[in-house]
Amino acid sequence: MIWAMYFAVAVLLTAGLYGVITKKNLMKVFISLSIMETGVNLLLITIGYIPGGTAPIENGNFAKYVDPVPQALVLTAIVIGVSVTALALSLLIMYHSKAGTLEYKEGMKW
Amino acid sequence: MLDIILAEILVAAIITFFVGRKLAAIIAMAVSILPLIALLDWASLYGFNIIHLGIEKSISIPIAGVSLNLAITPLGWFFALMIIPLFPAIMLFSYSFYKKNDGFYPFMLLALLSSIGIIMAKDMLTFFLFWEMMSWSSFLLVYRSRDKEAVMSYFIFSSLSAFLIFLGILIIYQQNASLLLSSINIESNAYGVVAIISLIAGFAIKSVLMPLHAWAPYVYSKSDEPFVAFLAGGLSKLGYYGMFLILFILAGAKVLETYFTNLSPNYILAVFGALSAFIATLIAFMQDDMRKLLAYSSIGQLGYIAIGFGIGTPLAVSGALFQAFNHAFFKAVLFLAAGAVAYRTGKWKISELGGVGYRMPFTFMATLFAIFTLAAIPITSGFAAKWLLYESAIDAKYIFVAPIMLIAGVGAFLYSFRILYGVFLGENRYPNIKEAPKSMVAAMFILVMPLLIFLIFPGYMLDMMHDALISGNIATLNHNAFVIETSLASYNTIAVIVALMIALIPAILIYKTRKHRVVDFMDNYLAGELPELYDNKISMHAASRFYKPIEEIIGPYFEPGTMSYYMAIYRGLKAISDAVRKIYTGKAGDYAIYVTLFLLIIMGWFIWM
Amino acid sequence: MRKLAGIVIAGIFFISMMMLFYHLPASHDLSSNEYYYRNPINGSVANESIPEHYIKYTKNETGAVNAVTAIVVEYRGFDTLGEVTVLFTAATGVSFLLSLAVRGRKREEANLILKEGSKLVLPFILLTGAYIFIHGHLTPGGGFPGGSVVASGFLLMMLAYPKFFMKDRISWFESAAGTAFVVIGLLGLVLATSFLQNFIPVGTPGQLVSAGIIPLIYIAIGFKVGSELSAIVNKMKEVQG
Amino acid sequence: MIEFTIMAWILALLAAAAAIYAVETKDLISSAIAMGVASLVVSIMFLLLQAPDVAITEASIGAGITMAVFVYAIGKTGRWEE
Repeated sequence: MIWAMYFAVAVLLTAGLYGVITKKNLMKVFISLSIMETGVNLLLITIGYIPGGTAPIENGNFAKYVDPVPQALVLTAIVIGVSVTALALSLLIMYHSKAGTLEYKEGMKW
Repeated sequence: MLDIILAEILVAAIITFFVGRKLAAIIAMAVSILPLIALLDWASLYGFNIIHLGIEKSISIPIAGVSLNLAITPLGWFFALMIIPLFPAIMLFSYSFYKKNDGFYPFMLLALLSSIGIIMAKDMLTFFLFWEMMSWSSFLLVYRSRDKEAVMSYFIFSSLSAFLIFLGILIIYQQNASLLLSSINIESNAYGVVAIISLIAGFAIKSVLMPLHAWAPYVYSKSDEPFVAFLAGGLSKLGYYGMFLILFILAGAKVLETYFTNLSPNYILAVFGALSAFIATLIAFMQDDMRKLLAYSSIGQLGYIAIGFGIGTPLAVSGALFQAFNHAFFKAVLFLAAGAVAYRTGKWKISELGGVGYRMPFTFMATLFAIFTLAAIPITSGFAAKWLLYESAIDAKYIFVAPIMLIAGVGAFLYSFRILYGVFLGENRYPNIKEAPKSMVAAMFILVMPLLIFLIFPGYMLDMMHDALISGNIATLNHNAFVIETSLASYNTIAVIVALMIALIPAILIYKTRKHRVVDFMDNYLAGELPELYDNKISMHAASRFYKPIEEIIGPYFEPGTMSYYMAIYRGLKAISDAVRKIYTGKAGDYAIYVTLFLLIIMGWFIWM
Repeated sequence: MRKLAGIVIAGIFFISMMMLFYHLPASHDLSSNEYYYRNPINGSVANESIPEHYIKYTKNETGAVNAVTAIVVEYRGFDTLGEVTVLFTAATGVSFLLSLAVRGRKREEANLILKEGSKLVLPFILLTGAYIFIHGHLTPGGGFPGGSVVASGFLLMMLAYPKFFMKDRISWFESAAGTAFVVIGLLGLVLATSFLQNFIPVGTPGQLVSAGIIPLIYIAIGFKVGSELSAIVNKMKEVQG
Repeated sequence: MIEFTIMAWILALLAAAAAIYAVETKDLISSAIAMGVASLVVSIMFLLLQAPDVAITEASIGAGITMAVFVYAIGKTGRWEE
């Protein structure tokens, strides 16, 4: 199961990276970044996973828990991620209303 | 006691931030009296039994795990004697100079506090902390001028100075594992030499030695005069305090001599000082702005101190310290006088001033005496100091330095004459102004007093610096109150006075017997030449380009100015930065590639390790 | 050309990523040495790893059953305050940037089924969100998940009713929640010893009213996240392209 | 546990397919929706990894709000990538 997760992480990161490198549309770049973010979150949770462990919630019969620290980290990271994405998109909207396009052009600095 | 002094100045700095201008000036003056009293008491340590209160002489203040070690050293005491007395007088001056309290007094008090800290520091860390404090408090005072060039140049050069000093301190710490001045022993290897040179360069920035002086003309000519009086008179001496510390007390001069066996780096310091004195003097008498003239004059006069330190014989160092002391007082008086003139007339340009001395006679008298000292007219203490310096240069056979010093000495008279005639005498253009306020006049006369004392008793000055010289392993000169004996000749005040009297007799006779008439200003002897108009004023007047022929000969050589070399460095750096900036293409994809390559390297490292 | 470079770099990245995962410790045992806590300052090594400590002592120390909640609110409460601040800053930035653009545009109405259906579903979504963040210390969830669920409920309303508008009340909620967080933290400073420290009796773990200040703070965070995200989505919707 | 493993592989392939589609398609709306699908799949993977808190958050934010924000932004700027 871990290897399925690692595979998913690698594909998500690689796909996002490929999008960021090759795409010229800024909206596409941000979508790619969002995908990479999901991949990173998945990677953190996967590293914290212990085979055979249960969710870190005390339920009386103590067995084996997964690591709660990455979960706490990712929990906030997701919320921060969406707000920062929204900020970036509002910048894009402003840029679009000025420039009329989102495509990369030579000489454009951003 | 020392901690009480520092604490009261700090508290007063906070209080003066909130009170009105007059109260602030009085508070600032009052708190600077205590260090002055303490200074007189500490004099009993070094041969002058003036008062004896039994005040503590050293202290360690623990702050945030670091202790600030402060103590009175002979050298610190001597420099305190030339810096601290300026302060109450300047505060007295600014009592009526400022129209409102807008941050002048708190930062002046902080500057005083930090200069006390610098000259009393027992270890390099304390020294550096107070040095930084002095830099930023004086930076904020410069910032009050709101002049872009002044603020930027002061900021950049202060940062450079702090960087160089910090570098030197770090190297010294690396060699000694201790920052206490008493346990520092600079090794004679490449690191030690780099430390010494960077420290001296850092101090030279503060004490406006020639290639590093570029900030001074802007700052001195644009900031408030009371602050500039303290900056030029007091704070610039801190650089020479540091140089003395490094060169003589920490034996840096000997280290340099042993490291460079075939070349005397001290000679280079002397040459820099001589060039500073010579070039700044030449530039000074081309200036029209009174404050800029005084600024270049400061650069020139401070150059003499570097010459003395560079020559390094007992005669030269005594002369240098004497010159430092004189310069502190006469330059403060001159800047204050410029402030007083501007306070009444609102003008700084010599071509727009004239005849101020008729209406402001006391200001004129103080300025006159200060200028006599500046130009080293015989019998003033300035003459004694320069005498020692010239003699030492001749004695040490510095055949390049000595003639330059002599020419610069004449030049000093030329530009001081412009101030005297162009500002205070000549055409009476301001018939309706009043004498400067009493507190200003009082401040200037208080500052003239020490110069008068050492005019009559130059030996006392040597008494005061005796212990400082001993602590720097320099022999002292034989002297009594009136006579200083040197290897070539001896300087005898009484003989000089008598000689001057004798020389004055024919002058007085000529003045009395020769028939003279008061001529109208327009009634000048044009010798057939058409009066050339310059700003609607006739060009023959001293106020407007008096040294035009000299200017036309030497002016072109100074046309580019030192700032242009710094600008060339700036342009070079900018070109390099632009080349580096080519990496940043502005494409998100490119940045992603850089980041990925970096990550790949790290990952590869992890995988194949 | 660029596409080729992208494929090559991404391929190398993929391969080295997989190789890196292969080198990760195979058995994720918390007691293996690599998880041990080493003090970076004096080099001392603690007996137990941080996750182990959290799992063993969370219940006794904080009274919360859910270890993730305990970490987010109690052990790392100050970080959470910072994260909430980032959220607030981002929301402010969005609202500032989009207020520069012209807002308001006429949209066509959604169909009847969506409108009536969302009206029906909204209370349940809000209830679920509220349940999630009130029971944050007992069951999976808490302020961040609950707040986002609430925000998605409002998102549904915005989709169904084009004229649905959040008004200024939302910023009132947001600032009240943020203030509550800080005030609870400061009360910890006053009543206990440090900022965000628990000053209420822990109670019986497993009860709804237990775990000291954790439910209070998580409710505040829930309100804050919910209103903040709703405001962001609302702003994005209102702006004219 | 074998069924979990099979499920995980199916989910991983789904996520991979959604991510690749999201990057490759020229239609930005489809791209954003594919990204939301990938997020949703990943949230189920969080559940498999015993992280229910994160799963709830990711489901509502990743699949809901992020996608909505993207769709709104695409609506303001333009649907098609050149």
